[in-house]
Amino acid sequence: MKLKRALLLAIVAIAAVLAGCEPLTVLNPKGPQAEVQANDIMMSIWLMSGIVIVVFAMLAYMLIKFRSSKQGKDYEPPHIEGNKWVEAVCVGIPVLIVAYLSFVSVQSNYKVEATPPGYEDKEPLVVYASSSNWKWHFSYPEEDIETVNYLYIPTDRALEFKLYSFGPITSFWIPQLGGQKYAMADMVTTLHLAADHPGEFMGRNANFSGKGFAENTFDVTAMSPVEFEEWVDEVHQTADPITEDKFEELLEPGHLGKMTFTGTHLDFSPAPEGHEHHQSNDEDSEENHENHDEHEGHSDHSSH
Amino acid sequence: MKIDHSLPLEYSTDENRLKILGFWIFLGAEVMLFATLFASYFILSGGTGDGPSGAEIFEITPVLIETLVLLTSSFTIGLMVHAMRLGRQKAMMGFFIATIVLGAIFLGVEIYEFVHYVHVGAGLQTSAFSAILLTTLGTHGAHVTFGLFWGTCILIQVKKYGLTPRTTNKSFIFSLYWHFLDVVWIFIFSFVYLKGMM
Amino acid sequence: MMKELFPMKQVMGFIFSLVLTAVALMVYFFDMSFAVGMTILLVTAFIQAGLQLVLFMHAGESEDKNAIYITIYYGVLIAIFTILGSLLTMVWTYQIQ
Amino acid sequence: MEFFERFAIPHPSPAIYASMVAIAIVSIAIVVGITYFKKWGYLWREWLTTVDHKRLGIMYIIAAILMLFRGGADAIMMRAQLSAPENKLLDAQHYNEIFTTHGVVMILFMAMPFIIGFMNFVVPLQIGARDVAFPRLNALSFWLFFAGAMLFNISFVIGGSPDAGWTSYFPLADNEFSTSVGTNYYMIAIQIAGLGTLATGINFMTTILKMRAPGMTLMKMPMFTWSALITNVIIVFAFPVLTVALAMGTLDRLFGTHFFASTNGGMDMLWANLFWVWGHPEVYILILPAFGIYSEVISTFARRNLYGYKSMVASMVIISLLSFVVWVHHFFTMGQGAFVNSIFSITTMAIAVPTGVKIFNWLLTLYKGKITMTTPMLYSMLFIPLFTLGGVTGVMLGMSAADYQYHNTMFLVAHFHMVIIPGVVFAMLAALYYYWPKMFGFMLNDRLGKIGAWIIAIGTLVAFMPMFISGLDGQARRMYTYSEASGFGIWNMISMVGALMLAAGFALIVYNIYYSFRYAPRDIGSDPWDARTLEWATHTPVPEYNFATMPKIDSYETFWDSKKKGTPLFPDKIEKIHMPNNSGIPFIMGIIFFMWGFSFVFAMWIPLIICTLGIFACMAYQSFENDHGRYISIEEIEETEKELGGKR
Repeated sequence: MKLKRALLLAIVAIAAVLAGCEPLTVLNPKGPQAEVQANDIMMSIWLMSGIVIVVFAMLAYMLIKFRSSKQGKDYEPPHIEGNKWVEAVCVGIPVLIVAYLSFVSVQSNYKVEATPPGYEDKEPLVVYASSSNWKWHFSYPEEDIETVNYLYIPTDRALEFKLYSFGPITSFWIPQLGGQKYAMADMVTTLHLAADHPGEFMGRNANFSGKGFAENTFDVTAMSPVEFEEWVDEVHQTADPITEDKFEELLEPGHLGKMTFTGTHLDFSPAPEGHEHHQSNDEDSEENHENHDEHEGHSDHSSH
Repeated sequence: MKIDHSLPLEYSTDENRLKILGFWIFLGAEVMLFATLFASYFILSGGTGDGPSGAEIFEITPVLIETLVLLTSSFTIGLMVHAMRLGRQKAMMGFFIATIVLGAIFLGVEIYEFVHYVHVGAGLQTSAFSAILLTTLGTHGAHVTFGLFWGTCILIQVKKYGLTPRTTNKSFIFSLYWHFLDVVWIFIFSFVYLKGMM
Repeated sequence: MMKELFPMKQVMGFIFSLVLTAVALMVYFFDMSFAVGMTILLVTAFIQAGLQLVLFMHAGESEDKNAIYITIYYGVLIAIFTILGSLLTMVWTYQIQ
Repeated sequence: MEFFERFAIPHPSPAIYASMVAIAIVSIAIVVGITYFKKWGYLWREWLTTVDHKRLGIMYIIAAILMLFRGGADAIMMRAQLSAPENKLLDAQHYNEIFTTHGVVMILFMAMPFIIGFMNFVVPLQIGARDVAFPRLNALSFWLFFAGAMLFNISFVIGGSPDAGWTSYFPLADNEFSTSVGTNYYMIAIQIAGLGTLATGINFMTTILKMRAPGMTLMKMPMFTWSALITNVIIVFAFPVLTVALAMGTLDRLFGTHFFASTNGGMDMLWANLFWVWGHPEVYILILPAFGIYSEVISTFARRNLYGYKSMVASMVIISLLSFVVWVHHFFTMGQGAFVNSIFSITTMAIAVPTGVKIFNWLLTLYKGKITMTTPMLYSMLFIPLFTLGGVTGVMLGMSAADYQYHNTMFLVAHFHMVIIPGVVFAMLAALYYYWPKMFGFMLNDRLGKIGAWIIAIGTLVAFMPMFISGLDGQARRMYTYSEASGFGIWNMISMVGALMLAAGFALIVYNIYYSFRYAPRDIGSDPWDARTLEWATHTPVPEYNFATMPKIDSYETFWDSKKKGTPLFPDKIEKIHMPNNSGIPFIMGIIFFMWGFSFVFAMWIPLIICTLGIFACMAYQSFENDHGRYISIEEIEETEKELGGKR
């Protein structure tokens, strides 16, 4: 019985932590996408706790009721093949639970892959987030700004991150704003996020990418639109423009502090966008060709 | 060793029956091996990089020769099994030799084909497409090559020991292998070459 | 004796496989849409494979024919899942988007 | 001198030098010891050349336990490094190598041989067969596995270990970012071991389909044999995918192709795709035999027949099919979009249904039973709650939108450890205690066993439950360090305590083996647990031919019925028995494959070609060898049977 008590204690402890004296990062959402995910997570935790409790209770009952010390010496356990109805229940209830979870899961999938509700009226802010060993480069084409290892975002607009990598596969993750997505060298992936309130958040690369992986983080600051505009203006007044040589230097493997530039590296080293290199149709090979040439151009930079 | 005379020699002992079923299961695994190569081929076939595409390098003539040769060899190995079941060792060996010769011709044409590809600038290192093309064809070709050596070993044993449960069993299993390679080739012919040239 | 050595089953199978090859070759010699071409190729290739399996490989002749057929069907099923699933996640989904 | 530089370790540390010395000393000690006690002949005749499934099984299990300690040492080092923020015990490179080898060793060189070891030992006995279908191939499988495992294990002293994670994602694993030969070791060692596993799959499928005792129809097979059959089906269809993926990876690293490179049309996602097309079924290859073991153990010690036999079988068949259509859930975050994710999210969660059926069936097997809590039973009873915790978190991970938050975090790490340790490791330990008397003729101490089981179970909880929390708090996996401010420190400290408890538990098992070897009574009979299936019907120690006469089977638990009703299980008439001869070829091929792999890792082409020719020479020799096996005469059988205490 020691085990059951320990287990119960553990579950209570976890539940207490999850229920929130000090909310865990993922369960403390600051944006609509993270909120969808946090709700799904809490819902599934409660549902699964129910299943766990049923299994534990059944096990405890069986172990207490049917141990040999409680049975008569001559007791012969019966031969029971199985029962249609019992088995129907054992299949039916899990099927219902899974069906419900699937329903929720599919809905949430479409939610997190779209512009968050309530933000549709304004054009989303597009930020190109590219990783190199072991840094993050954030390009704001609209504002004509580029930063390294930190991200400023306004709270009134949806955010559309265009992710790609100058090296190994990385994963762009700001837990309090929403889940992660991979950044890869040969294509651009899109992550839809938004921040509801001003604040500072942790962001990092979540996918192992070699030696400097642990420190491959960035800071995110969400601020009011006015402050964001001020910051943009300030950058345009104070920062140096980014040049091809400078960018080459930044791509060298290693760690860097926060940096700010005017202009973006997209001008001379475009993202591998519209890069449908994975067709199985040979008819499209012409088009492929061009894309690859273009792609060649920038991936050369990444090969050190 | 118990021999059951009501069955063809290749099935006549327990051990033989085990081997035949075991080989079928191995062929099941081979289905997955080639399926993985096909999946990779379909996914990478657009990834031509700076190199040529399939439509630019495929030639119908060698491919047709290979196909006809391999289909014929599949026919002769079928006749080999038929002759073996009739107990005609000479005819059986004749068909066996014919199969191996046809296999060698196939291999020769395939080598020519590979040389041609490298010549027109589609080598192993050119692009993902050329690499997966050569790997898929090469895996099939390696199977054929292995088959030639294996078949020759069996042929020598048939010559040495005659038609025994052991040698007929080996020959029969070899025929399964050879037919399977033919099936794989039909898929390569259809979904690599013809689809590529379509 | 010659009749013995050239059984109808094998000869018919061989002829049939040649015919199927010729049919498949239509996609090379005639202009047709991708869908029609693929349909022809899929049909001919799978009939050919079945032909080899049953006529030449004697898949159904032994006491283990159930095990053999299940193994091959299972393998083909998983193979199709793998190929289609991989294409779906690696290729088609990006073309749709 | 460039040639020799490749053999040097790129990032040496005192610990590695110490290991080198230790390896050298132990190797010399083994050689000297065997020579001193004049055991070379014995070793060669009885073990290295054996084709006996029971001995091969025992060798697999020994190898698995050795690898468990190797992988465990990696785990302890990892947990120690993470136990405090900004810890300086290991540097990033060393940490990366250790978590990579921990993963590979534990999955492929610990869990796999453990399972295959028990399949080897138990399955032929359970179906009343003399051996497996292809005994020599079986020996070859073992030696290929062993060659692969040894090749992988020398990586950290010669040339450097792989450091791109056990998933070895490209382009990180490509030459550009993984410059040492480490990833070559990964590609080639796993390839060699994988070939052996594939051969095992074919061998056992054939064995189970064709070699069952008369009367044992498929639906009268013991549950472990059923699980072994399904597992081997999965092996046969999943491992070829790994073969191709590894071959393509090898070509990329050693022959300059661009399959997974981001240039020249290559596609890094394809590696992830192929790896998981194999990788997900692999998970079920591990767990299904474990389920089989639990079914045997629970029914034996509940003194009841297994509840819902048919639904148990059906659920395994369904799991085997579903296991091939869920692989994308390992990379929901790769950007395939909502539609693809939805499909694979549903298939993933669907697996919970057949798995749940099994859990309920085990619980219902206890119903109206007469439960005796032996060590194997204790492991099984600890398995149910712990595995349920791991399993339900799996369903949570299956919800793809939420997975965007779980992916690559400690939550995921916690999940798969909570399924694999209670699921697979507990099952293997239960099987170790359960089958030990059949293997070695004495029982392991029950008291020590139970203490060990409790320590391991609580250790598992303490080590992995905190990871769920730190994962939700944003701790990514595979980070070699973290800051004080992150607040992960406390959770990792608790994990460290749990890891030490696990280590203590495993050490106790080793002590138990020593203790029981010294003190346990040897007169335990052939059926010490009062078990229900056929493997307990033969003598202990099991004679090489397993059963003097073929048992006649008429129900799922014929042995149990014969014990209860006194019906005869074995016919009287003894006939001579055909047995395969021992062969040195599999062992020699194992050695050649090891050298082949080593040459390949370092791109030494001439030795590679020589080894390849050697392999073909062995195969040709095997083909031409006229070995019809041998017969054991009736007199010999009768004598053995008398010696072992009467004919069965």
